[in-house]
Amino acid sequence: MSVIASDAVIKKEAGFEPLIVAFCCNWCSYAGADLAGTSRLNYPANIKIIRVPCSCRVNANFVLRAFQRGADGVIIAGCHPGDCHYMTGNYYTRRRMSLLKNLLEFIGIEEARFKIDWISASEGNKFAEVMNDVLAKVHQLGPNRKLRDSRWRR
Amino acid sequence: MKKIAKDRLSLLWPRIALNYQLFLPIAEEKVVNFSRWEEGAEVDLATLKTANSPKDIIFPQTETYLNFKQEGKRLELEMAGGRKDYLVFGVSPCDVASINLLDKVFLDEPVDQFYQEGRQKGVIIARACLNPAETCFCSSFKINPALAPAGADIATWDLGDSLLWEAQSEKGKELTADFDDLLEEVSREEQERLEQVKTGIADQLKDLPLVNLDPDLIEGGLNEIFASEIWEHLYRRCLGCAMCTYVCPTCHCYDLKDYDGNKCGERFRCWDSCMFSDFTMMAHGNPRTTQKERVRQRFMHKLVYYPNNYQAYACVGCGRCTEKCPVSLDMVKVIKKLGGERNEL
Amino acid sequence: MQRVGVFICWCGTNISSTVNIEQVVAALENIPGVVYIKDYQYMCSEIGQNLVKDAIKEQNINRVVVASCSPRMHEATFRKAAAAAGLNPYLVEIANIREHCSWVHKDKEAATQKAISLTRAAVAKAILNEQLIPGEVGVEKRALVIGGGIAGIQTALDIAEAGYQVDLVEKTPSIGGKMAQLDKTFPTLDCSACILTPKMVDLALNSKINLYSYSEVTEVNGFVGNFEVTINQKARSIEMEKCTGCGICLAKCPAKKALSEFEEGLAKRAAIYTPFPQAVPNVPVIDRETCIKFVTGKCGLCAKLCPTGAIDYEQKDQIVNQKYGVIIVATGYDLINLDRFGEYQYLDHPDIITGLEFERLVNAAGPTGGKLVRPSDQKQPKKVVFIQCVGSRDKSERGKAYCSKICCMYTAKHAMLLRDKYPDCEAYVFYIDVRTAGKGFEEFQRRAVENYGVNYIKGMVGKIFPGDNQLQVNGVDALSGELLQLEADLVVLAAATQAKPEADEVARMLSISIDRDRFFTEAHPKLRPVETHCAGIYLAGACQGPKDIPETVAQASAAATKAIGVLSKNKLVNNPCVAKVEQAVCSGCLACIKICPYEAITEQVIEEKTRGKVRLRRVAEVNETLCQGCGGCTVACRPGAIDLKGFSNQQILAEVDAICR
Amino acid sequence: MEKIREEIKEIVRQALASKEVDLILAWEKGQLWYDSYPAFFTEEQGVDSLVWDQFCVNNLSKYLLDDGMAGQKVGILVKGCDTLAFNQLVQDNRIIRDNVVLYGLPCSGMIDPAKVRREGLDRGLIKIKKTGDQLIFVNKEQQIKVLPTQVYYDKCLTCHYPNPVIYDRLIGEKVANETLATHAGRFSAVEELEELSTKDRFAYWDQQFSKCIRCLACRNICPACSCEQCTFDDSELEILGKAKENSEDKFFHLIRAYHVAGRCVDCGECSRVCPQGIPLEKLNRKLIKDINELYGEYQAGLDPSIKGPLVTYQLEDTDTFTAGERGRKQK
Repeated sequence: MSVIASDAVIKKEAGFEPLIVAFCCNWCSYAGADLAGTSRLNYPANIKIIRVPCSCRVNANFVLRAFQRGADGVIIAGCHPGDCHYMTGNYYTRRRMSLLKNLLEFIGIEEARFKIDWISASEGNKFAEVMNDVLAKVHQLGPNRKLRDSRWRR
Repeated sequence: MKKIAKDRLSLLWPRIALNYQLFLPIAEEKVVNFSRWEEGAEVDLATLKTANSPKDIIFPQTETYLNFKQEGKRLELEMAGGRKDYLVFGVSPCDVASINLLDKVFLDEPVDQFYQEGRQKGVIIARACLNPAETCFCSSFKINPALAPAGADIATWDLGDSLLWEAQSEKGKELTADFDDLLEEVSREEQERLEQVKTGIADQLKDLPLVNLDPDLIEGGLNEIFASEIWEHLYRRCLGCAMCTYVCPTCHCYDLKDYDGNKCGERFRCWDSCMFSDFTMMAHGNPRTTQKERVRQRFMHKLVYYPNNYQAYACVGCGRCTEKCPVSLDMVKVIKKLGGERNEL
Repeated sequence: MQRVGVFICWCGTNISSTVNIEQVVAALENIPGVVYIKDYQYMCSEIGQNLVKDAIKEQNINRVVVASCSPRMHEATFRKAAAAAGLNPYLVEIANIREHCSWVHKDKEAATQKAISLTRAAVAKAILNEQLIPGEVGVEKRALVIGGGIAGIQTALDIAEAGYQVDLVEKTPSIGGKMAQLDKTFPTLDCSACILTPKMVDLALNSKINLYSYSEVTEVNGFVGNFEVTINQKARSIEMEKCTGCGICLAKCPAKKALSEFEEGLAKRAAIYTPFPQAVPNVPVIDRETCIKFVTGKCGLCAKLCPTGAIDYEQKDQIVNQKYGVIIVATGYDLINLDRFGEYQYLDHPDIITGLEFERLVNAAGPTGGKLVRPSDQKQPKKVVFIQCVGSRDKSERGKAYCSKICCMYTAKHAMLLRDKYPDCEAYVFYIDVRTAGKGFEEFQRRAVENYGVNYIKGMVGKIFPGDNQLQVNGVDALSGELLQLEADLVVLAAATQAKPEADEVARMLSISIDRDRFFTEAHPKLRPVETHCAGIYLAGACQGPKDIPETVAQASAAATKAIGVLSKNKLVNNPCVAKVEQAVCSGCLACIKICPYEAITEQVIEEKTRGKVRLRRVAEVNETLCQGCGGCTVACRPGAIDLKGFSNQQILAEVDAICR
Repeated sequence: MEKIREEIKEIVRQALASKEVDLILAWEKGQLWYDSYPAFFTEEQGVDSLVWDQFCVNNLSKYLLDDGMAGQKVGILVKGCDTLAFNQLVQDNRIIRDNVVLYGLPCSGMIDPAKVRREGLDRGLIKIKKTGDQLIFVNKEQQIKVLPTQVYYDKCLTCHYPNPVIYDRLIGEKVANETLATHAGRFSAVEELEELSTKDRFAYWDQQFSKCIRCLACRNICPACSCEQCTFDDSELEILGKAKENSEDKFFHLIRAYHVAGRCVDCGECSRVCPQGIPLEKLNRKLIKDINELYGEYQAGLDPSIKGPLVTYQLEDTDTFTAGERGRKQK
């Protein structure tokens, strides 16, 4: 397919700046990101956070839309299982996103482009680590062309 | 009349592709459709009834009207268009006939510029249908599958080891001249074989299960047919999907949409289907609120409204809906219910 | 038509040193819908807030976007400002360009671009914001305090003082907690019991306070103002009302083999017991595991002797259901288990004890009557070695990475008490660092060294070898690098503090969070130190992290104040960002009901006319006072019939689009 | 089957005559040999055209959602797979069980006309007879013996439930579950794809999805797609555009499959009706396979009283993103 053939070329594209959209739950992961901030930890500016009340608010639509709009990676971060502010939200996230992740992989989307992780409000370090890690992997993969709308320009 | 040996087709394709976007019936994962030819493509000239009609080459499922660019709060518009020359090879007579029906709609005043450009840039090479399927009923619409209707630039007939080739238009003649080195003269013997084949098809047609279908036998005017009770019974099994309208070579309804592609974007048209509940959605909703009205609309359009406007039925009997509709709510059923069937002798 | 005003905060130089504000302003000017842009050094200041208010009034803007610090910090501030200017507060959006941008990125250009992007997303969302009106809900004017240590006691007393009903639930037979076990308290060396017991008595006598001792909270439902709590009152086997606390049963009970929990296992207690003489309530409990009557069916001596007939062997656990407006968690702490610290031989040798055991050994009411003797041979020790940081500041798996905070001070206290009472007894303290931050703390520790001659050795003990008569303590003096071998009679380990083992369960029950050390997490480490993320639930004492007594009491009073703040209101306003159902689109599959943790969604049958026919249709309906706004239902709802106000599908998609631009 | 067909007709006639039901959903024969399509019978006299043959592949349960049936007692002919769909609709509260009379029909498999054509068995076909475990295609010249596996729908070859799992009245003898014993291969096609490299998997699906013409037949035939209004039709939210664009096609197919996850009864109708031959059942089965492996075996539509796998959870649930190699469950 033409899409794949071009992938190799794109990887070598100079100055590839990945765009990562991170959905963070308000109570743990968003706070974890705040803590990363107050602790002046460093992670790249390519990561942009959208606040949601709970990881269970993240619809598969949102994930796919981000990819359609050219995001090179998507992250969902929520409270650790057992710590959900809403008691059970992340248990549903766990099932829903486990399936979505596998489904995306099944149609040939690189596994590293879609990351789900549990990051608590006290894990500013982990937040920065996860962000750096995803970015490094996505950087290696190159731009997302597989799910991106061909008409979208960034 | 000329001919081209089948084994020389592989030379013909790249020659055409030099100057045209070449579309051929190509098999992908067991499904044959008209697709852009590339070296190595699995060309399938034996399959006569492609899953989709070649409609979407002439009238693409999505076609950009205008592009816009955005800079700050400034918007710049630019008309789209500028289609490349293209050539469709292997169009069945029924599908050629359907293009003529689309022409009536789009080339009538006010002329649809995009369609017009598409037609002007296109070359249609027909392929006679020498093996009609049991779902075919083109003869009910007075189409002879052994001939290429007017509108095809070149007609071809598959005689096994070679394709007979006859230009039918100026464009066709020019092309024939271009490929002269690949074409050969036809012998008398081959001419005769062609005549035999044509008669053979006529015989085959008589044996087809749907041969007795005749829309001319439908009685009553617009109002009677509209008010007919048959719709009440027919529509109920309709799923409301758009399969019939999208595989249909003559359906031509479309919607207009904008896409904001960030800093740029486009206004495009895309196929739409009268089967959808949001078809012709207006501020107050869909004027046809039930599936019954939607089903009726589709068939009324094909059998009554269009003929009233253009003196032709908007169906070519290609049989795609007959074959594909998941619940067998097809043209044949409707024509029969409306009395459009000759009693068998 | 939405007219968006954008307010960009420099946060002094916190934002502006990394984000080029001018560039952000210029970029925003091009965004459709943005009609007014203002930047200022401190947008959260009064002047800054006035800029917002003035713009709402004068520029006719109807959406406010503030690009500043985290919304968790100042969203409420700007919402209030907008409301003051007559704009619905939920038309305000915050772009977090400090914590999520200027503070984490070094590259100025990249940070600036990101700030633009985040602000653009906030604008996109704000354009879709709708006016939201919070609902109101009544407040149950009763507080629940979980835990009867000094934290719980103080909280309960303070709330009761303000005139509200308080129920205090204590798991053990008596309130008092760890503080009741202590001998003296640092840095004043006043007697712990002397200052605690009056408070315990106050509590017992307070008509506003209802004590559920020997009880546990088993279930918590509901939300701030309306918690529904189930309490299990464990069977005491004594009728509380009849018992006079005469103590005959305790004295006569023939089963005296159980180790006293209160005495840290240094003494035995009867099967029928009160943990300590000043216990509140002063009503014994029968330990059914060691009671002969319960084990063999024979005995029943206590019942025969009880002058008021208070003994009831048939007593069953009792379930109490009660509604509360607020809950204060004061469940305290534990010392870590030392079984993984084999080098200290704690489990193997009776003369190696914890600090808490030491407290009992020097306490006048303790098992030895306050005489410090070695547990092994009841002889008075001549040399005592104290080892600090046993498990604290220990990043290995067996220890705790944090500082337990109280050990430096109590070790100094122990050593001082020892030298005071037994001047002939030497005291050695092994330490990593001595941490004495606190009023009078440094002076206290210096006194131990300078006035009491306590020997402080910087370094850790490698191993203790029990000898025939003494304990050989092998350590290193980190300052001289010298290997030390001390022959000690007694070793006192300052074992690390840790969260209670049942903290996980409590957190789950209350839906509050715990940190990685399983202490409960406060809503904000600095600005909301006693609140949890769950509205109406507050923290007091060491369950939130290691604390000494004054800190615990301060936090307990703070928690009480927070609680009183809620209880004093007649109505609470709800978070209006709750789910709503578009019933015309709802298919009635009710997947939302199945996943809602708050039972906030119910089934409703509506009548619908389609084409002349009336049909009954099942749809979902949201109870806005119960809904907490997690949004889980919105994803379970495939057609999107149920959406979340304030975080709607459209809003989030708009944010995604804007961020990707 | 002819014998049973007559029995069915008699039962249907009686049910309509006695007003036991107001309407019966069944099949009727069209102009061509394979053409058995859904039909609505309300009068005794019309029942002559009712058909029960090896082309009655359509699942009729979804017609029960028709507004026109409100307040009516409806009878319906159901095969094994159809009853799973029926139960799923009951579970999704889209049907009230008590308003429906189920006539169960054991089914040994349905014939795929495309396979018949591919085998060239359609030429001059007069009729198809079934003897034992063989099919006999009778045309003017000869009788051709064929194994069912050659012509049955793929979905029938992996069928787990040839007999109705719920019915009010069973017509005919139950068939042995092993008749279509190849059902072990239910997930083999999914596994084959899983074995491919990411790149090859993408190439495969990209090509498949690009064939899509967005006719929505797969959605509209699906008994799990029973929403009052599909999210794809939400003109305000517009999560799916109308353009024929690769990413839009993928979006549609991923969300379609994802929305039926945990509720897909694996009836295979989506693949059957796809005019472009997109193997949609592979997406559905991937999700079923994952659900089974991660959260325990679950067959949608078997028991409507059990909560579906996506509206429940276990505290100790595993996930595919934190545990194990490549986030996969360790076996």
